[in-house]
Amino acid sequence: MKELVEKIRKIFSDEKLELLIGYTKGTLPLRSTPGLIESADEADKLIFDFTCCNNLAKYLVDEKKRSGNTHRIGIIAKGCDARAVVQLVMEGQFERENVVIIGVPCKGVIDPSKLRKKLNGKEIIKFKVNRDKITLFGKNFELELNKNELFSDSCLSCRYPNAVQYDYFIGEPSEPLGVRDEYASVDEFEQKLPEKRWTYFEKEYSRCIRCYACRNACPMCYCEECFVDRSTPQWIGKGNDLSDTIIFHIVRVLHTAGRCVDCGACAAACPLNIDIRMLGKRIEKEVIERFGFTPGLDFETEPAMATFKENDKEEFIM
Amino acid sequence: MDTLKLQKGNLENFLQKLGEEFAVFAPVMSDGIVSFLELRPGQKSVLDFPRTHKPPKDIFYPQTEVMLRYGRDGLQSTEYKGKPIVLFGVRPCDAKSFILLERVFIEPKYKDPYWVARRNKTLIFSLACNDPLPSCFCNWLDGGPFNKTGSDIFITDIDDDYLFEPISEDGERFLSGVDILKEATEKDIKKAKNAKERAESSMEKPPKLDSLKSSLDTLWDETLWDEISLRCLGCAVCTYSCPTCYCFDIQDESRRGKGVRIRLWDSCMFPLFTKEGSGHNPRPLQKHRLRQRFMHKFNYFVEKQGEFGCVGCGRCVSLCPVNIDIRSFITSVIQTAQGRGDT
Amino acid sequence: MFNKNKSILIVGAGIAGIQASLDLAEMGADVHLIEQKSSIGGHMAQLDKTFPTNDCSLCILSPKMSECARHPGITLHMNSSLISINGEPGNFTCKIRESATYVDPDKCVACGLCEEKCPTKVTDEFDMELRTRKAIYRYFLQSVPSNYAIDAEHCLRITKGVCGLCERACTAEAINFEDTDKEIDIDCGAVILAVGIDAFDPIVYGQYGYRKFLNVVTSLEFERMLCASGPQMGHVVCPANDKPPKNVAFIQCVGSRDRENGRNYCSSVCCMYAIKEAIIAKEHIKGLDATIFFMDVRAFGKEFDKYYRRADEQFGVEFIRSRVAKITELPGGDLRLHFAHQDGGRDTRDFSLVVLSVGLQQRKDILDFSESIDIKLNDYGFCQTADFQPLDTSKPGVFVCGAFSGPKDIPESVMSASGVAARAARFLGLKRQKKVSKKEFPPERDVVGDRPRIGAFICHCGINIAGVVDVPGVVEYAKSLQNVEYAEDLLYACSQDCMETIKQRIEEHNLNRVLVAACTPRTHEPLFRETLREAGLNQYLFEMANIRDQCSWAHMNEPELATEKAKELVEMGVAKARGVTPLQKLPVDIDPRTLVIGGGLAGMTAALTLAETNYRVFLVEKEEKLGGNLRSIQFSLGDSEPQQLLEKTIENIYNNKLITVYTGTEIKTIDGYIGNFRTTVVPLHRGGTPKELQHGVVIVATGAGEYPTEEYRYKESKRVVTQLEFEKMLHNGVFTGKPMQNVVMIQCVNSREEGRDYCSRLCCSQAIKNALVLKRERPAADIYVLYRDIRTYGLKEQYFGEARDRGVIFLRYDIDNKPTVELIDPENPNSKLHVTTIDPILGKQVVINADFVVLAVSINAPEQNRELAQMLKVPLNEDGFFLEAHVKLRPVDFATDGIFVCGLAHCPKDIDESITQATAAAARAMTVISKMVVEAEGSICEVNSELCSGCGLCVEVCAYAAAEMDEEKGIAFINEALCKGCGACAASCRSGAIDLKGFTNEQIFSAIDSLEMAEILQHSGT
Amino acid sequence: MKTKDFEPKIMTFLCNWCSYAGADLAGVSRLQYPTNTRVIRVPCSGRIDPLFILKCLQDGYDGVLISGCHPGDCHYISGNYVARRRFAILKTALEFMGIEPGRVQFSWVSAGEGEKFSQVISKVTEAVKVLGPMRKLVKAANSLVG
Repeated sequence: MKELVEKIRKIFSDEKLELLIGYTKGTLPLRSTPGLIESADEADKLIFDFTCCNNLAKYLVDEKKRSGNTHRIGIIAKGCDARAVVQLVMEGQFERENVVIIGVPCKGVIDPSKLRKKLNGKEIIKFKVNRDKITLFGKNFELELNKNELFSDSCLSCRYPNAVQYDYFIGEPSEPLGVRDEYASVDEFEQKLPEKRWTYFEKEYSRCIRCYACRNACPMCYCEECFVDRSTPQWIGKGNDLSDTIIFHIVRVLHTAGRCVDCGACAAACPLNIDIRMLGKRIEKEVIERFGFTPGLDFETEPAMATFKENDKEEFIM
Repeated sequence: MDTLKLQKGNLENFLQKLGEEFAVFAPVMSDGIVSFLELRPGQKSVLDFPRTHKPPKDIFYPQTEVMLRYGRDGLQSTEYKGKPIVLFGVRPCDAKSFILLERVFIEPKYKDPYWVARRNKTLIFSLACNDPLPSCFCNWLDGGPFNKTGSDIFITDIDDDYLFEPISEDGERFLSGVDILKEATEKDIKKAKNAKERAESSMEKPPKLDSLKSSLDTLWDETLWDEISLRCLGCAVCTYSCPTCYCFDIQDESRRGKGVRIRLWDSCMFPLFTKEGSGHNPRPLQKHRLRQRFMHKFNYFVEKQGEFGCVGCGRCVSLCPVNIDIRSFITSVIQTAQGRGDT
Repeated sequence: MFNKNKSILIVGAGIAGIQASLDLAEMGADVHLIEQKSSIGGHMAQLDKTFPTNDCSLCILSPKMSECARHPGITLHMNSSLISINGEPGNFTCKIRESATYVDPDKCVACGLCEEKCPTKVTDEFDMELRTRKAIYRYFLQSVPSNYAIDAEHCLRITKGVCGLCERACTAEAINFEDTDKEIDIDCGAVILAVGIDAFDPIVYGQYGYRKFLNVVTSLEFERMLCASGPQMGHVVCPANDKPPKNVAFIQCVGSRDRENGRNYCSSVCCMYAIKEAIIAKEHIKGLDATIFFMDVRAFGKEFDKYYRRADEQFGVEFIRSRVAKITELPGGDLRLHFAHQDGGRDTRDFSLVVLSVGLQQRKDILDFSESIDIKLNDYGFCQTADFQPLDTSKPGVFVCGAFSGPKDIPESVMSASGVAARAARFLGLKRQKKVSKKEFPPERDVVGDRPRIGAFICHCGINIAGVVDVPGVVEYAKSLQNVEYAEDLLYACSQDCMETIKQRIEEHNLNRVLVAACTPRTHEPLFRETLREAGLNQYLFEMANIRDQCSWAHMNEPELATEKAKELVEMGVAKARGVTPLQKLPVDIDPRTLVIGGGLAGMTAALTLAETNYRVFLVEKEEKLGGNLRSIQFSLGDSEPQQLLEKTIENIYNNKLITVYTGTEIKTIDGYIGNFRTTVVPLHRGGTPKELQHGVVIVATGAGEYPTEEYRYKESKRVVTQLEFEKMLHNGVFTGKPMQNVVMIQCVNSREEGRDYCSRLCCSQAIKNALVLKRERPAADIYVLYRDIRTYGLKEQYFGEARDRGVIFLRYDIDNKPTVELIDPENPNSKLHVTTIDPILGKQVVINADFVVLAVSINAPEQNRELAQMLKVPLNEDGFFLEAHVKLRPVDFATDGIFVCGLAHCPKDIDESITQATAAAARAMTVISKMVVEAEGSICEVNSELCSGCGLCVEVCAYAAAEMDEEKGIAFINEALCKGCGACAASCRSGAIDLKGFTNEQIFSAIDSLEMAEILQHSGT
Repeated sequence: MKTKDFEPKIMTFLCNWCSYAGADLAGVSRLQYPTNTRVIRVPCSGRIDPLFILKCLQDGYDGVLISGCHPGDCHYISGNYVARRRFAILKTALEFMGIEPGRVQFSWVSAGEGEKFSQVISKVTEAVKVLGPMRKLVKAANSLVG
C-alpha cells in the first residue's frame, strides 16, 4: 500500500493530474469506496486490495459530463477497469491523452452481493485473512470461507487481471485465478431445457425492482437518457411488469454486446442478487466466437457491433 | 390488558388461524431474498431474519399500483377490496416508518385512498430486535430495537416463547379474542427486559443530532455535496430500499383506446425525476439530487413534520453499491457546521 | 454553331440506354427513350444474378427501371423502333415507329384478368421459350411500364377476327382493337445508340447438338432456369427428363474466339457468367458437380480473379482446360462429352446437363438498321468507333454505348452509357437548372400541431381487391378508427378521376393525412404523393396499405381472412399515418466547379469533357507534367498513336480557359460535401503557398503504377526489364541494327497470387503489342510469352491470333511451377539469361536462352490512395484501389454523393476504357453541377443532440459518411445532404438519439401496437 | 388448446427494396400463402431496432419475421450486414433465455424471389402454429387492457 501511495503521489505531480480516481477504505468491513482525489496530498487515503470491486472507468465518463473533457485524470485500473477505459476511448467518450491509466495487479475482488448472500441477513464487524481463507466475525458468530467463495464470478475466470493498456503499472502483474472455466456455467446452463431456462430467467428478473444499480454501475452505460427512461415513444413500460423488466435486461445486454468487459460491476451492485451476468456472458461468448472480438484490448480493432464482415456467419437466417 | 405469550411451537398454528380472517404478510424467504409476502398455507415465515431486504412499505404502497382503468366505456376504479391485513414481524424501525409515511399519505389535508384502503384494515405486529445489526442506527433517530411506535401489538422473542404486548386499542381488542395465547409470567417480562437492555447496549452510542437540521440550513453550497456525490452512481438502491421514501410517478399505459393509469415508485436520484417538459432540469447534477435526498430527510421533513424522515434501518448503508454511508454523512454535516462555528 | 435542341433520342432501353437516359435527364435534357420491347430492362432483366457479387440482377435493376419510367425528363416510347435520322448534329429529325399494342397504357392497371381469359398460348421470348405466355401479356412480371400489350401476330381477334375475351374481361376498359401503328418525328440534338447485342445462336455448332439434345441449353436459358422468378422457379430440372441434374458441364467460347466461323473476338463476359452460373447452380442443387471446359479463364475485371478462385476452392467448381470436340446423347437424355486433354489424350465424361456459354453477337437486324441510319459497322458487326473515341460512331452527333460497340459486361456498359451522355450533352442546348421540380404545385398547407384528420381511401382495383376482400367492410372498419375523419372506396384509386376525388375530399373534409389502401407503395406511392401536393398537402402526409399484392392476390381463396388482414393492414396504416409529419427536402446549393485529382489521361479527359460543356475545372497533378502513365506508352495494338493523343490532350487542356491546371501540387485537405467542397492544395516546390479551392464535386483520377518487383532477378540484371521499360527500349530503337535477339516475356508477375489476388488486365495485350512491334521490326527475333491465361478480351483477341501467326511462341506455366531466371554467367551482371519453365503440354522442362527477359508486373494502387480516401471518406478495396458505390450499376460513383472515380485509380484498364470511364465520371459530375440546387432526401435521419452521448456508432455504420461527429460538442450530427434515409444509424443508436423521419420509432411502435391481439394472457410470473 | 384451431398472428418487417418487392412479386404471381402475417415496411433491414422485435413479442404476436436483401444486394450498401450482426446477437440472447427459435426468424428474400417469399411465410406460419400461442414475455393482462 505504501508503494502505491508513493508512486501515485509522484505520478500525480509528474503528470500534472487534476483528479485521480482510486479507492479508499469503506465504512463497512470488506468494503471499499471509490475515492476521487484532487491533490497529491490526499494520496495516502488510497488503498488497493480485494475489496476494490467497483469499476472506476464509470467515473471518467461522469467526470467528463460534469466538467468537460479538458483536464487530465488519472485512474487506478484493474484489468477490467483498463479494458473499460480502452473501450470508452474507442467510443469517443474522452481523449486517450487526457487519461493516465495506472495499472494495478488484481488478484480478485469481493462481490458484496455474494458476501451478503453468504451472511444470510447477518453482518460482520471484522475479518481475518489467512492465505486463501478468510474468517468473518459477527456479533455472535464466526464463519470461515475460502476467499474464492466471496470473489466475483467474473474474477474466478478472468483472463485479464492486469491492465492491458496502461501508462504506469504499480506492482508485479498477477496471474489469472483460473478457478473456473470461463464459459462452463453458461454451457452447462444451455444444456437445460428451454422451458427451464426461461423459468430461471423469469425467477431471477422477477426480483428486479428497477433501481438501475446494474446499469448505473456499468462503465458502458453512459447514455444521456437510457432507453427505459424514454417517453414519446415510451420504449418500454416503467412499472415492474415482468415483461417490461425482462425486456430492459435483454436490451441492456444487447446494448453492451461487444462492449462489456465482464467486470461484474452490475452483478455486484444488484441489491437483490439477480444473476445479471448469465445472459451477458452468453452474449460475450457469441461475440468472441462469431465476430472474433474481445472488447477493450487495444485502440485499433473496430468494435464488433460497429463493423461487419461480408462473410459473417449467417446460419440463423432461413 | 396484560402481556400474553405464545409458545414458539404454536406459531405456525397461530398464523394459520390468523390467515382465516386476515391476509397475513410476514417475512418470507424467496430466492434468497427476504421480504413481506402474503403467507400461503404451509408457507414458513423467517421471523428471526434480522432485517428484510425490502422494507414493508409496498404492502400499502406497491411499487406499481393500478390507480384506474379506462376505456371508451368510461373509468373503472381499482380500490382495495380484499381481506383485512395483518403485518406480522415488522421490525420497530419499519413500524415507525409507517407513522412517517402517513404524515404524507393520510394527514392532514389529503388522504391517499389507495393507502388508506389497505392501511385502515391492517394490524401491525412488530417484532423487537434482539440483535441489532452493525449497520443499524435507529437509536440515532429517537428509535431503538424495542421501540413501539407504530405497532398495534409488540412481539418480543424470549427464547422459547414470543411475548405479545398490545400497544394500540385495536391491538388490545384483537388479543382479547385469541385463546391460543397465555398470560405472560413475571419471569417472561424480566427476560424481555433483559433482552431489551442487551440489544440497546449492543449498539454504539449515538451522536447528538440536535443541531443536524440547523446545520443543514447553512450548508446548501458546501463542497461536502461534491465529495459524496462524485461517488454516487445515481441508482435507486437507497430510495427503493428506504422504508420512508415515498416519491412516485404516474404513467398511463394504453393501447387501442383502453388503458391503465399506474402509480409507480420514483427516485429523486434519477435525473428524470425533475426533468421538465421543456428539457430544463432544475437538478441537473447528481450533487443536486443527493443534496435533495439528504435535505428532504433531515431538513425539510423536520421543518414540515417536526421529526427526521429517517428511521435508521440501515438498509441503504448495507446495500449501496459504492458504500456511501448515510451515517458518516450525518456526522460530517455536523462537524462541518461546527468547524465553521455556525451552530 | 448550330441550333441547339434540348431533346435527345436514345435507342434501346437496356441498362445502357436506361443509364444514359437518366444521366441526360438529370442534366436537364428532354430524353426520348425508345424500346422495341414492351418493357425496358434489356438483357439484364433476364439475368438471375450478377458476378462477382452474386447480386440479384432484378433487385438492383428494378429501382433504376422505375426511376427511369417516373423521371419527368424521360419520355418512353415502347414497342418502337428508329427508322431514320435526318438533319445535322444539334438539329436532327428522327422518325420512329410505335407499334400498336391494342392496350391503352393509361387505363391498364396490370391486373392480369385479360391474361387469364386469353386462350392463345405463345412461347415466351423473355424466358427463352422455356415456357408459354398468352397473346396478351407482359414482357415479364416486373415489367416497366407494367401495362399489358397484345401480340398482334398471335391474337385471334386480330388475326382471325374471333375471340375478344380480353376485351370483355377488362374492367378498366383498356383494350382497344382499333389501335394502329404510328410514325412520329422527334426533333433532337443528338442520338445515342444503345441497341445492345444478341446472344449467339449455337445451332451452327452441330457437334454440340443444340436443339437436338434437349439437355444442351444455352447459358441464357440456364440463367432463366436458375432464376427464382423464371420458368422453373429456380428449381432446376433437365428438360429431357424433368429431373434435377447430377452434374453440369459448361462449354466456353461457343461462338467466341473462333476464327473459322469468323468470330475472332472474345465475348469478354462468358468466363465470368459461367463461373457465376456454376456457383449459383451448386447453391441451388445439393450435391451438384459443375465442370467448366475452357481455353483460358478470362477473369480480368475488378475482383474477378478472387471470384474465380472462390469458385474453385470454396465451391469446388472443376475447371478443365480443353475444347470439347463433340457431344453425344445417351439413353435417358444424359450427355457424353468427347474432349482431348492438354497432353493430347482423348477422354469422355458424362453429364446430366450441358450449358453452352454462348458469346455476344451483333443483333440480327443490325445491318439494315445501320444502313438506314448511315453508320459504319466493324468486321464483326459491332458499331465502328474511331481511335481513342470509343463513344462516337462514324456519324457526327450519333453516339454509341453498351455492347453495341463491342462485348461489355454490365459496369462497362453503364460506364459507356454515362460517358456517352457527356459526349452527347455538348450537342444539346442545356442550361444550368434553377429549379428542382419541373412542375408547379400550390403552396403547402401548414398542418403542424393540428389534430390528425385522416382520409382513408380503399381501392377495389376492379375486382383484383374487391373480388376477394370485402371492400365496403374495410371502409366501415376504417371509419371506426381513431382520427379517421373520412373513408371511401374507389374503383381504381390510381385512375385520373379517382385522384381528383381524393383531392376534392381533402378539401371538403379538411383532411391532413391520407391513407390509400390499394396496391404496392413501391410503384404507386409517388403518384399519390403528387396528388397530395396538388391538393396543397405536404407529400409525406401519406401512407399506403398494400391490400392487393400482399393480401387479395396472395389469399384468393380465403376471402374472410383476407378481409380481416386488409382491415388490420389499414389499421396499421392509420396508426402510422397519425404520426407522419410534413418533411422538406433540404435544398443544397451547388457550386458548378469540379476538382479533378490526377492529371493522367483519365483526369485530363474528365476535365476536358467538363470544360467543353462549359464547366470550370481545377486539375491538380502532383507531377510537374501532365500525362501520367500515358507518357510511357508508345505503341498501341492497332495503328493508333498514343503519343499523339497525349500531345493533343495536353494542348487542349492548356488551351481551355475553363481549366485551371495545378501541376507539382498536392492535396492537403478536403472538407465539405456535395455541392460545397473546400480543398486546400499546396505546391510541392519550396516556397509554394497553399491555395483554397471551392468546388461542387470531386473526380478522383489518381492512377496507378507498376509494382516495384523483385522477382526474376529484376534487381540483379539489366537484361530483366518491365514491359514499360521494354516499350521504351523499342521506341528508342535499342534493337535496331543489332543481331537477332531472343526475348522471353513472363506474364502475371506479382499478379494473381496470394496477397495480390487480382489480374492487371492490360499485361497480356501489352506483351502481345510489344511482341508484335518487335516482330515487325525484326521478324527473325524469337519471342516467348510465358503465361497462365491469355486474357486478350474483346476485340483484342485478333492480335493474339496475329502474334501466333507471326511466330510468337506462347508457353503456359502453372502458378505452382513458376519459371526461373538465371544469369548464364553468375559473375557477370551483364550476362545473358537462362529461363527455365515447365511446358505443361509436354510435361517437360524447357530452357530458353534469353537476351532479354520482360516482366509483366502488376498494376499497383499507390499508397497515397489511403490518405486521399480518408480525406474524402470513401473506401478502398483490399487491393488499395478505390471502391465504387456499386460494382455493377454505379461504377464511377462513390457511395458519398458528389465524388466520382475514373481511370486506374478504380482498377487496371486500357486507354479506351480510361477515356470511357473518365467521360462517364464527367457525366456523373454534370448530373450534379448542371443543377443550381439539388434536393436532399426527405426521409432522412436526425440526431437529437440532447440525447446523443457521442459514442460514434452511427458514424461507423453509416455507409454514406452522412453521420459525422461534431468534435467540439462531442455529439453526432447528420449531414442532410448526404443521408439516404436507410436508418441503420437510428437502429444502432442505443440512446435513441437518432430517428428516421418518415419511419420514426414512434410510428413503428404505433403500427405494432395498433392491432387487437387475439388474447393477452395472464403472465405466468406475476 | 388444439394446435389445429390456433391461428397465430405474425409480424413481418420487410425491407423496401428486396423483401417487400419479393412479397409483391409473390402476389403478382398469385402465389398463395397463409393470411397470418402483418407487414411493416422499412427502408432497410438495417433500420430494425431489436426492440421492435421484442415489442412485438411483448404485445403478444406469436411470431416475428424479419426479411431483408441478400448479402451484397443491400440498396443502402451495407445496411443488411450491420443488421445481420445485430440479429445474430438478439437471436442468441432470446434462444439462450428459452424463447423458442421459431418465434423470431430471419430471412433474405430478393425482389425476384416471390416463390421464396411465399415459402418463407408458409414455413414461419407452420412453425409458429406448432409452437402455439406466445406466452413468454407477453405483457401481463392485469396491468394492461388488451
